[in-house]
Parts: sequence; structure tokens; C-alpha cells
Amino acid sequence: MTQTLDQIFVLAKHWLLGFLPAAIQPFCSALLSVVAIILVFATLFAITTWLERKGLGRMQNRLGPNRVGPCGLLQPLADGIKSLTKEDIVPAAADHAVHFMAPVLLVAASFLGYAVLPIGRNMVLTNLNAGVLYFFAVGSLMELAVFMAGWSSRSKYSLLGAMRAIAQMISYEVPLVLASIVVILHTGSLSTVAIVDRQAVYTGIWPHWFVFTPWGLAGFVLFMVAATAESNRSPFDLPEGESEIIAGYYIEYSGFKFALFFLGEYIGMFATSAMAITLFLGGWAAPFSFLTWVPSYLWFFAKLLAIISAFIWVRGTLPRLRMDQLMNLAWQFMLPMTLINLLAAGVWQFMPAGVARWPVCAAIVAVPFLLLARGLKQKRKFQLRTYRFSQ
Amino acid sequence: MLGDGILKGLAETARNFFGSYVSRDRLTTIQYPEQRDPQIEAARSFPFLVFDGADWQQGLRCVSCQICEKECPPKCIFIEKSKDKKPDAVGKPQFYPVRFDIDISVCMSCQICVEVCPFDAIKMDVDYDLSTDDRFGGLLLDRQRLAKSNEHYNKIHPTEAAAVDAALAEERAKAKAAAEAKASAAAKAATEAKAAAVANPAPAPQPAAGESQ
Amino acid sequence: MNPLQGYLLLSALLFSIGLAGALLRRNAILVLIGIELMLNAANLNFIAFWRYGPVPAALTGIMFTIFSIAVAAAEAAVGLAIILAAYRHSRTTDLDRMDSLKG
Amino acid sequence: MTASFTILAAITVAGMAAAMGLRNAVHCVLALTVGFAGIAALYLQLGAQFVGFTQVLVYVGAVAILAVFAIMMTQSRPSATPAPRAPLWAAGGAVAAAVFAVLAWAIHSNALSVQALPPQPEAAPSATVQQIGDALMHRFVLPLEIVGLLLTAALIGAVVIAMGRREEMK
Amino acid sequence: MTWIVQNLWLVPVLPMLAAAICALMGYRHRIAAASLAIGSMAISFLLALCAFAHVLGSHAGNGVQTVNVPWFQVGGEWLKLGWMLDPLTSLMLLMVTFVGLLIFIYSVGYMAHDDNFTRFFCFLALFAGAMLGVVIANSLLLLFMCWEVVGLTSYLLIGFWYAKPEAAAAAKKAFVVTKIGDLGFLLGMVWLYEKTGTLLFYDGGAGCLEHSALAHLVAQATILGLATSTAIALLIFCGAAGKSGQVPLHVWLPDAMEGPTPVSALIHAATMVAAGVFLIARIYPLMSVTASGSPAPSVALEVVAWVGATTAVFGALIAVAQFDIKRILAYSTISQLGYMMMGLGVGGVAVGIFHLITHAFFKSLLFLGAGSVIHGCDGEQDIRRMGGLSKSMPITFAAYTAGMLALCGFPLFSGFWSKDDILHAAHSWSISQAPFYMGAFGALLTAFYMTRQLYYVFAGTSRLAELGRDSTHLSDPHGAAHHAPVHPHESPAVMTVPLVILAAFAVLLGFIGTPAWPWFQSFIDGQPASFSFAAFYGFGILPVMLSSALLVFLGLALGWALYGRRPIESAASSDPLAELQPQAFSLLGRAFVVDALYGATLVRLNTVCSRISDWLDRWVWNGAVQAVSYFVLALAWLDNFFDAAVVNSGFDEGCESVSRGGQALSLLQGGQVQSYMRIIGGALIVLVLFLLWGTKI
Repeated sequence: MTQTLDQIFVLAKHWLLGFLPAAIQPFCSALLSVVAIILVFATLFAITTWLERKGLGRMQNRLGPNRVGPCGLLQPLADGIKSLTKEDIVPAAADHAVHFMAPVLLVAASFLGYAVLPIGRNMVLTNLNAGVLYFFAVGSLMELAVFMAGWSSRSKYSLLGAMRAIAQMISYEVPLVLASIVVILHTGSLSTVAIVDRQAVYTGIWPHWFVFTPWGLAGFVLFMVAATAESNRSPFDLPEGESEIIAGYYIEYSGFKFALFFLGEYIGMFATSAMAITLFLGGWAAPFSFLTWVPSYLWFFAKLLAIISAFIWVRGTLPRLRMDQLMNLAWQFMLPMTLINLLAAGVWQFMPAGVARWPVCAAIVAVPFLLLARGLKQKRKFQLRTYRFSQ
Repeated sequence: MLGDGILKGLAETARNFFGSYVSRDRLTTIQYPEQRDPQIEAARSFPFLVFDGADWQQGLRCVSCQICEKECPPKCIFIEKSKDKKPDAVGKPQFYPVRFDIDISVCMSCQICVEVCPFDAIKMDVDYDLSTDDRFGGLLLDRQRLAKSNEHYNKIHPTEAAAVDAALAEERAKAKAAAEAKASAAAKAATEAKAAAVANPAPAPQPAAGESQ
Repeated sequence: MNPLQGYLLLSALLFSIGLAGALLRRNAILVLIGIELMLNAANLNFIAFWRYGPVPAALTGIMFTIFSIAVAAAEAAVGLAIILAAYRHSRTTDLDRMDSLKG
Repeated sequence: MTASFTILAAITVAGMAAAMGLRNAVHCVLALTVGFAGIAALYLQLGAQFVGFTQVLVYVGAVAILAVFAIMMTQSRPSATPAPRAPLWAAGGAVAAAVFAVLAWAIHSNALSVQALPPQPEAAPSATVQQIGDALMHRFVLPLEIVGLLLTAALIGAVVIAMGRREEMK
Repeated sequence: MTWIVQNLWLVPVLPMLAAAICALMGYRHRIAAASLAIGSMAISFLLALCAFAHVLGSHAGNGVQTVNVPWFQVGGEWLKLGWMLDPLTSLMLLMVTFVGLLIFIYSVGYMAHDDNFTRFFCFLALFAGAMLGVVIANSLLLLFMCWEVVGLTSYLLIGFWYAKPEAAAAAKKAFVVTKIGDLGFLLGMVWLYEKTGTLLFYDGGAGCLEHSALAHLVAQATILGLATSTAIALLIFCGAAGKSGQVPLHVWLPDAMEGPTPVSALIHAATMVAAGVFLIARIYPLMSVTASGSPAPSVALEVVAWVGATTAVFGALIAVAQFDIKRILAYSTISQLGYMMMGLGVGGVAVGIFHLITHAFFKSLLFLGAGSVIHGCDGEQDIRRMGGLSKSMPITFAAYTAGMLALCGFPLFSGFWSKDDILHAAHSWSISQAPFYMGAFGALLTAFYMTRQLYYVFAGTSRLAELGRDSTHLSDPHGAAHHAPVHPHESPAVMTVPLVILAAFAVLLGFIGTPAWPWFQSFIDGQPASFSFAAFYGFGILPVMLSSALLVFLGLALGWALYGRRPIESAASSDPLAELQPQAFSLLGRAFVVDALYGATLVRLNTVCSRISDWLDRWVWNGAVQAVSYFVLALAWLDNFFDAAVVNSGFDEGCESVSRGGQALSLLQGGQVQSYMRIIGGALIVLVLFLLWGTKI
């Protein structure tokens, strides 16, 4: 029974494909999965916008949307209808073709990453041999889309925003990849399915998630910070900093194209979050061995929602960084820490299995962290800022 | 340690998040159409024209002097003066506006028109439910839509309106007394010298009008 | 025509396009891109030979391509940095005007 | 000569030709990414997954962006250069055409010797990440180290060259 | 060999180390420098005490204990250096470290206001180290090296206030004059090395002061019928005379008083000037050696005695007519050094050294007292302007009086015993009685001029406020800044305590060498001392003692008669003695015009010589050199012509052809990258064609 419930979508797909001629079955199989993924994650996008607005509202002691539908649940729908019906304005000086292609490429690129993400047991579009590499390669396409959007608008704000976004994404791609390499080092595979399988085993009731190792924990935190920056979320949302460059690279977009950018950003965020889940949080694996009867995809989405909530929480808490702070964080803190974490993972790999490697690896990660933190703190002497004119 | 400040901040937002469910006091937002804050007396939105009595056309205080039209910084007032005159509240014959339009999409609520009006004929309203689906006609208010009764004025700005009413009442009383004096004098004169003053029927109102201006 | 020849012809064509770009464009950045293109054509050759070669298990073609990509990345970074430095010096990226080394 | 190869080859050649031919430098780079992506797809078709993704990661993700940045930093005006063609362009074009002709002739004339190869495997030979890693760590460890050194040197060198002198920064 | 003998080198090295550290310290670290110097000196003093105790313990025999270490190799021989410990050394060590320690402490107070405090202590410590090195040296070479360092520090310290031209000139003078003597010393040393092959004093029978070497030396004769030993000894005596200010070379010592007073006390009264005496004592075997069995004293000792006697009278005479408080003491020192030399010449090591030791104490006491007076009078040095200080400076007065009585040889004071010893030895000298009479006359004069000084300085009323305080008192910069009327005041405890200690020694020290208990003499000679009052009745002792006491009383009475009877009213009033004998007084006041004499003869000769050398240099040698250079110039011109006309034109032609070729080739280099690439592309085509052609065939 639990087996069936777990594999219900897989079985349903097979049952559907059974009606089709064998020649087009592979194509249709892929098509079905793609459509399913697009539908599910687009829905998740809608839910997330609602969740985000409600959550942020509550954090700011507001109610959030509450007019459209019960508890404002239909707000995303209203937003969608609004953006669809709005006038599509293209600047006269814009490079029309590029201007049009940019949001399309962004959404396409952000959806491409889902091809290798295992959503549940046996629920992955393709089990690529170099899946993680594929994911990051596709992720780098987003930079191009951002550049296209910023450049083709022929607006200084959008170009500035695009330049900021690209600089930020390139800078944080390095720690992002380096943070995930520890997992690859441990599993010895770039395949996402293999990585999840390695984590879906239990000692007693406890799972073998990588986040429960010293290097895994550090890697997870670093990965999440880099992912926040990579998906231009607060506090790293400089590219769209409303106060100085209004909305960054999509300032000249309106209507549905704007919605596409919005969608692309959220889908990209889901993808990196899902990657974090896959790499560190055991993918679709249940957190305790006695909970394995719950269908795997439910676990995946539960984790995803948890991470999304964390994103919202962070967004509601932290103010936006300055550009130099952003870059300093990337190159002076994230990069060294990921390299040290890599060292810790290597030590873990080569030390005999036992209790000894726990404190050693923890020390390798924690001591440089404390030193680095102290060094970074000492460099800047915080003091009360004095204004020359306004006081 | 690096990051403890972030954790502190996260705890703060979490406290607010859950607190907003627990205590109603935290939620400061007013659910607007259903709830409203009581209006404060000094509030103002856009100008309106005050009329006395029941009939707005009869009771408009405006004498179409066009000072406000000239003084309006964004030039959102348009006045067309009448050809004829009709008696005002004091009973004196005055011009009246045939057209009086204010484009409130242009108006900037500066209240200069109110300051310059010598007749206390134009005042600031407090109404803000002005949204309309007609971008042009719906926001160009004509004479009829601008006219609000003195009772309305008394309701929205009671203190100010009381002072204005008192001043007006005093003026009217004075004018009435003068008129009565004049009338009695005229009657006396009429009785004394009926034949002498046929050519000059009524020279008295002119100084009275000059006084009231 | 067998598949290998197809790849080789494609590679030759790409190489020639890259060469033409490198020879004809005046913008130094585009010349550099043309050179990158030639490198890519060569890489395609390596992969094609690995795929259709006698000992694919040796992975020589793939290795060659990987190293070539690494070297090309380094070359692009340094080349573009040099172009930037030259631009700062002469305020142009036009190769015709960067001829202070002529004899 | 499958259909997919034809389509991919056409896309690649079109992208590359556009990259070399368009007037606007930014358009050139965007077309170039199409060409690079096409080459990556060809790699995938040839069964070299790892190389294909690396191609995307390096060329589309890094080199193209780098080129775009360089263009942004060197072109104060977005207008295209007045005459994109170099002097003696005919000579250059002739050389390029001659190179292609000679290469094509060489490929064609060597068709016999190519056919003398052992029968080509229908399925792509496997090149899993594991195998590539093994090869890099054992047979090709020295080149790997050298490449690492080279990349480090290039990183530092690029930073130093692009940073310029300190007075200029101020 | 005990620990102390093995590590005796520590005694000089510690102050030297302190000096080195002080030299590296910043000038602000005053307390550190002073405490370092004083601490090192204190440790050296303790070590000296140990050494003394060691010698005292191993009294038997003339125990010379030596430690020799090889320094470096010359040809086949090792040059050895070493140190030694014998009674003489131990006593000298004790004296130098003790007096030095007291003077160091005194200097802290005296130099308190000086900017170069640190430098002062650096030099002082270096001097102390070098002086101790002189004392412990077992090698004439080591002794000479330390001797020269002592000379150097003397130079540095005399010129310590180098901004004053007098001080700089005095330093230069001291250096040059002592170097004249040192030249003799060096010659003697080289000669000695040539003759004996060693410079170690004692080296287990092989040393130059030991029997075999001496016998060898005395057997050889040189010019004028002198034995080699005598000649060498006289040469070395030149050095000693220079250092100790004996008559022909005494001129530097009075001028050396330009240095700070502690320096005068330590170097120019107690230790360095006594180094000459010590040197003679050290090489006494060489000085005294005679042809075997001859009872008469050696020629060298005879010379020493006569020079000493002359100096004693000479210095005392000049001191009578001086007005500078330190100059009086300086001439007194010269005179006393003459006594020591005379003692060495006529009586032997013990006689001279006994006076050296007592003199060191009371003369440094006098100098420190003078320093205290100068300090209290804010830099005033002219005794005519002092007066009445006994009331304002009681401690200094008491100490100074004790020192003065000791110097005069007042009965029972230490100077009395040691001077008596010398007079007695002179009285019983076999050659001549003249030194005795000269010494007796000197003693009379000493009592006289010290009484004069005492009356001038301490008696009567203060004359400080009188006269313009202008030219004469540049010598000490303490009071140069302020012109307010000066109130003489007592010096701080750090200065008076050393005075009191020294005064106690000045009074009591003589009792270790009375005729009744000649402990000192027997200690030096390495014999056990015996106590007997009967010794007073020995050969001629009591008459000499009585007569010298009489002379002292006579001198004191004369002084009182001239200066004490009638108080000196004013600084301007002339000296009573000058009123009696004006010519003689002015002659003495100008120090027998020796300086002028030197100026008129030696210095002028030197000037003439250098003029002649200059003329020769300018016209004769320079002409020759110029002739040669003109010849070379002519050659060069010829060469140049050849170069320009022949070689260059040919070379130019070659270069131009190369350049033309290069220009032709450079047309290929258009600076256009793409043109190069075109060529490369063409080359590629050719290459492929080649390959194809190759496979076809």
C-alpha cells in the first residue's frame, strides 16, 4: 500500500503511456514529466507568493493579503490576471528581439535545472551521469538572460542592475559550486540520484543526511548563503535594489514579461533550494526510519517549503547589503570557508571511520571560522555614524 | 562570533510573526472600507462651495469675484460669471457663478482659494472616497457637485464654521439694522417730502454694498 | 560520407569561420572570440576522433578537450585583461589603431 | 549523418557565423553563446556528457560573460564601430576560404583512410565522470597539476593586468 | 687555580659590557644607563674583593697567578694574552673599583642636569673597564691596548662638553701629548718583543719579566753603554711619564680639568694618571735589573727618581700661584705623581704604590669636594670669588679639610705615612741626597698652597656676588644660564655620602703602612707583616718623620700668615704672595711658561716643517706628476684621433648598412596583428598542402 502510494505518479505515467504507440513513448514520457514539473512548480510559485506576502506581513505586524478569496488565497490568481491584462510596454530604443528573448531564456533556464532533481523515489526526469555539473551549467545560463534583459532595455538603471546581478552571480557561483563539491567528494558521483540514495539509509532511526556531518553542516550553510545571493534574494537583492536602481534589470519590463521574470526568479530559487535538499538534506528521504511510509515526494516538498519559509524569514529580517560588503563576503569569507570545508571533507574521507574524525573535522571548520570572523570584525570598526548635515 | 547578530534578528522577526497571531494590539492596520479612523478636524481634501439654506442654487455664497481662480497655483478652477444679479443672503443683489468647475485631478489641496475668498464661500472638504472609473469627467467637479450645505461645513469643521457663522450673522445683523434705519429714514423722508424726491429712488444701497465689500 | 567526416567538415567550417572573424574583425575582443572559436573547432575534432577512434576507452580525446577548455578559459581571461589594459592605454579596441609596434 | 546532427550543425554554424558577422558586438557575443551551446549539444550527441556540460559552464557561463563585460567596459557608446571590416579584408577572407577549402579537400581525400578504421561503435563509448576522474587522477595527473598552476597564474595575471596602476585607480 | 683567578677577566669586561649597552641605548634612558654602569661597577668591586681575599688567603710567597690564552697565530707562534693576579693587582683592583664606584655614584648627582647623561656613563664605564684591563693584564700588549683605550676615554671625557672650544682643545692636547709618550712605549714594547719573543709578563719562566729574559736583556749593550734592558725600560718610562704627567710631558694634565669634575677625580687624579706609576711598578723587575751582583740601583730607576723629584717640586711651585680650584689640584696631582715616581725610583714598588693608593683616596676626595664646591657655587671655579663656604657647605668643608690635611702630610693622616715613606727612602738613597731635599721642599710647598686654597675657598665671607661673572667661568656650564645672585648650597646626599666615605679612608688608610706595622709593604713584597713600635727607632725614621712634620707645620703657618691672618676682602684684591714677589708669582702663574715654550719651539718647528712639505708637494712633486699627466693626455688625444677618424667611420658604415637592412625587413612588421595572422593562415595552407602531398606519395 505505501509502496503504491509512494509510486503513484510513476505508475500513473506508465499507465498513461501504455495507451500510446511505442515509437513516441519516450518523447511523450518526457513531455508528460516536463508538463507535470512546470505545472507543479508554477503552482508552488503561486503558493509561495501568497506565503511570502502573508509571512512578511505577519513579521511586520500586518495581515497581508486578505481580500481575494479566503485569507487572500486567490491573490496570486488576481496578480496573474492583472499582469496578463496589463499593457506590454517596450522602450522605443530597446533591442526588440533581445528584449523579448531575455525573460523567455530566464524562465527556460530556470526550468531546465529541474531535469536532474529527484522529486521523489524514481521521480527524476533524467538521471544524468554528470547531473550536478549539468545543474550548475544550466544555472549559468541565467546570467546571460539577466545580461540580455539589462542590456537590451537601453536604460542605465537596467544596465547597472544587470551588471550588479552578473557580478554577484559570478562571484557567488564559486562558493556555491565549491560548497557542493564536498558532497561529490564524499559520494564519488555527480549523479543527483546517487547522492540521494547515499543519504536515504539509516543508522537506527537516524538518517545519513550529509547535513549531520561537520563538513555537511558547514557546506549546507555556505551553500544556502551562496544560493540566496545566486537567486538575488534579500539580503543580497542589490540587483533590484528599489531605492537606488528602482528594480534593476527588469525595470523596463511590464505586464506578462515582468511576471515571467518574477516567475523565473522564484523557479530558480526553488531549483537551488531543491539542489540544497538533494545535496545535504537527503532529497526525498524521510527524516526518521519510522516515517518512511510517508510518500517520498511529500517529504521533498515539505523540505522545500521549509527552506522557502526560511528564505522568507531571512528576507523579513535582514536589510540589504552594500555592493562592497557583498563582494567582500564572497571573496573574503565564503571562498576561504568553502576551501577549508573542502579540506575538512577530505580529512573526513581519509580518516578511519569512528568518533575521532568528528571533533577533528569540526575543529577544522570551526577554528578558521572563528578566526576569520574575528579578523573580519576587527577590520571594520563599527561606530555610530555621524551625519554632517542632517543632525 | 560572526552571525550572532543575524540570529538575533531572526529571533526578533519570529517573535513578531507569532506575536501577530497572539495579540491583536500588534496589528495596527485599519481594515479600511469596514473600519475608519475618526476624522480629525483639520483634515482637508479638496475645496467645495458653501450654500446657505435649502436650495443650493439660491444659497450659494459665491459672488463670482474670481479671486480664487486667479490665485489658484495649478489653475484648476474655472468660473463663468453671470450676466444678471440676484440678491444674496443679506438681500443685496450680487453676481453669481454660472459655471464653477474644479479639476480635482489637478488640484493640490493647497487651500489658497479658501484663504483668499472674502465671502467664506469656498471651503475645504474632508471626503476622500473619490475613486472613479471615469478619469476625466469623474474628476472634474461642476457647480452642483461642489455645492455643500452650511450644515455639512458645520459638521466637518465645527469650530471654524462656528466662527464663520458668527461673523456672518453679525454682518447680517449690522446690514439689517442699517437697512432698517435707512428704511425708516427713507420712510420719514418719504412722508416728509414726497414730491421732492421722485427722481432719486434709492441711493442708499450703494454705500452699503461698498461697505460689505 | 560517414559521421566522422561530417564532424570533421563541420569542425573545419567552424575553424574557417573563426579564422575569418579573427582576420576580418577590427574589434580586438571579437578577434579574441574568433580565436576561441578556432579552439572550439579543434575541440570538436578531438571529441569526434575519440568517439569514432580506435581506442575510445583511453579517453585521450576527452582529456585533451578538458585541458584545452581550461587553457582556453585562462587564455580568454588573460586576453581580455590585456585588451582592457590596452584599451585603458589607447582608448580604443580597434586593432588597426593599435600599431605602435610597427617597424 | 542523422537529422539531429544536421540541425545542430546548422544551428552551430549559424550562431558562429552570426557571431563573426554581426555589426553589434553584443549581438556577436549573444550569437556566440548560441554557437557554443550548439557545440555543447554536439558533444552530448557524441556521448561526451561531462565535456558538454563543462563547455556550457565555461564558455556560456564564463567566457561569454567575460567578453560581454569587456565590451561593456571598452565601448563607451553602444553604436557599432563604423566599419567592422579590417583593411585588406578581401585578402583575409581569401585566406580563410582557402583554409576551409584545403581542409575540406584533406578530409575528403582521406576518406579512404578514414574508412580503413575499425568499424565504428554504434553506441557511444562510455565516459562516465568516474572514469574521467580516474584518468585525471592517475594517467593525467601531471597535466592536471600544470593546468591548475596555469589557471592560478592566469587568475593572478588577469587581475594584475586588468587592475592597472594604482594612480589610475584613483 | 681558583674560580676567581680563572674568571678575573669578568672584572674589566662587565663595565665594558655596560658601556656597550649604554652606547646602544637611547639618550633618554638615564636611570637605566646609570644603574647599569653602577651595577656593573658594584659587581666588579665584589669580584675585586674576592680577588683580594684570595690573594690574602694565599699570602705565602710572591704569588703571581696567571691565566694565559692564545689569541692568534703569527707565523709559527701563538700570540698570547692573559691576566694575572698578584698583590699589586689585587690592591689596584680594589682601589679602582671602590673609588670608581664612589665616583660613579657621585656622578649621578653631579651630572643630573646634563643632557648627555647616558653618554657620560657609557664613557665612564668604558674607562673603568679599560683601566681594570690595564691592571689585570699579564701581557704588555694587552696592557698597551687597554692603556690606549684609557687614553681614548680620557680624550672623550675631557672633551665631553665638546661644544666648549677649551674642552675640545684640552682633549686634543691631552691625546697628542700622551701619544708622544706612548710612541716611546710602543717602541720599547716592539724592541722587547724583538729581543725576548714574548710580551707576557709571567709565563712560567718564559715571561719577559722573569729571570731568563732579564738576564738575556741585561747582558746586551746598546748605544751610550746602556744595557738593552735599561734602554727598553726608559722607552717604556716615556709612556708612563706621558700618562702620569711627568715633567716634560705634564702640560696636558692641567688643561684636562676642562672635563667634568668626576672625570677629573677618577681619571686625572686617582686612576689613569696613576697608571703610569702602576706601569713602572708592574715592570719593576725590568726597571731594576742590573748587571749581576751590582748593588747600585739601575740607571733606569735613577732616571725615574730624578724625573719624579723634579716633577714634585715643579708641580708644587706652580700650584702656589694658581687661582682655579681644579687647576691647583691638577698641579698638586702632578707634584704627587712626581712623589710616587720618586718613591718608585728610590724605594721600590711598595713605597710608590703606597702613596698611589693613599693619594688616590685623598685626591679623589679633594676633587669630589671641589666638584661639590663648584656644584654648590653654580659653576664657579675661581677661588678668588668663593669664600665663606664653611658655613653653607659644612659636610663638604669637613671632608675637604680632611683631604687637604692628608695631602699636606699632616701627622697621622694617611698622606703623612705614605709621604714619609718616600722621604725616608729618599733620605737613605745611595746615589744622592738631592731628591730628599727636593721632596722636603715640595712637602713644604704642598702644605702652603693647600692652606692658601682652603682659606680662599672656605674662610672669610662669600665673594660670589662680586665681579661680572663672565669670561672666567665658562668651564662648567651648570650656571651659565642664570645670572641671579648665587647662594652657595650644600650638595645632595648622593654627592656628599661618597665624600664622607672617602674622607674616612683619607684619614685612616695610612695606618695600614706605618713603620710600626708595615702591612702594606710586606703585602706587596709578599712577606708576612710584623708589628713593632721599635721600627720607629730604626734607621733614620724618626728624624725624617719629625722633620717632615715640622715642614708641614711650617707650610701651614706660612699659609695662615699670608692668607688666614687677614681675611681676603674682595675678589679683585691681589694675592698677598704676588705683592711680595710679583715677578716670581707671575712666572709661577704661567706655569714656568712651559706651554709658551712648547708653542715657540716645537709647535713652530712643526709648522715650518709642514710649510716646507707643502711647498715641496705643491711645486716639486706636483710638477712631476703634471708632466706625466700631460704626456698621457697627448697619447690619449692621438688615440682619440685614430679612433674617430679610422675606426669609427668604418664601423659607422657597417652599422648603417645593417640599419638599412633592418629597415627593409621592418616593412614586414606592420604592427597589425591581423596581417600576421594572414601570414600564419597562408602558412597553414602551405603546411596542409605539404602534408597532403606527403600522404599521396
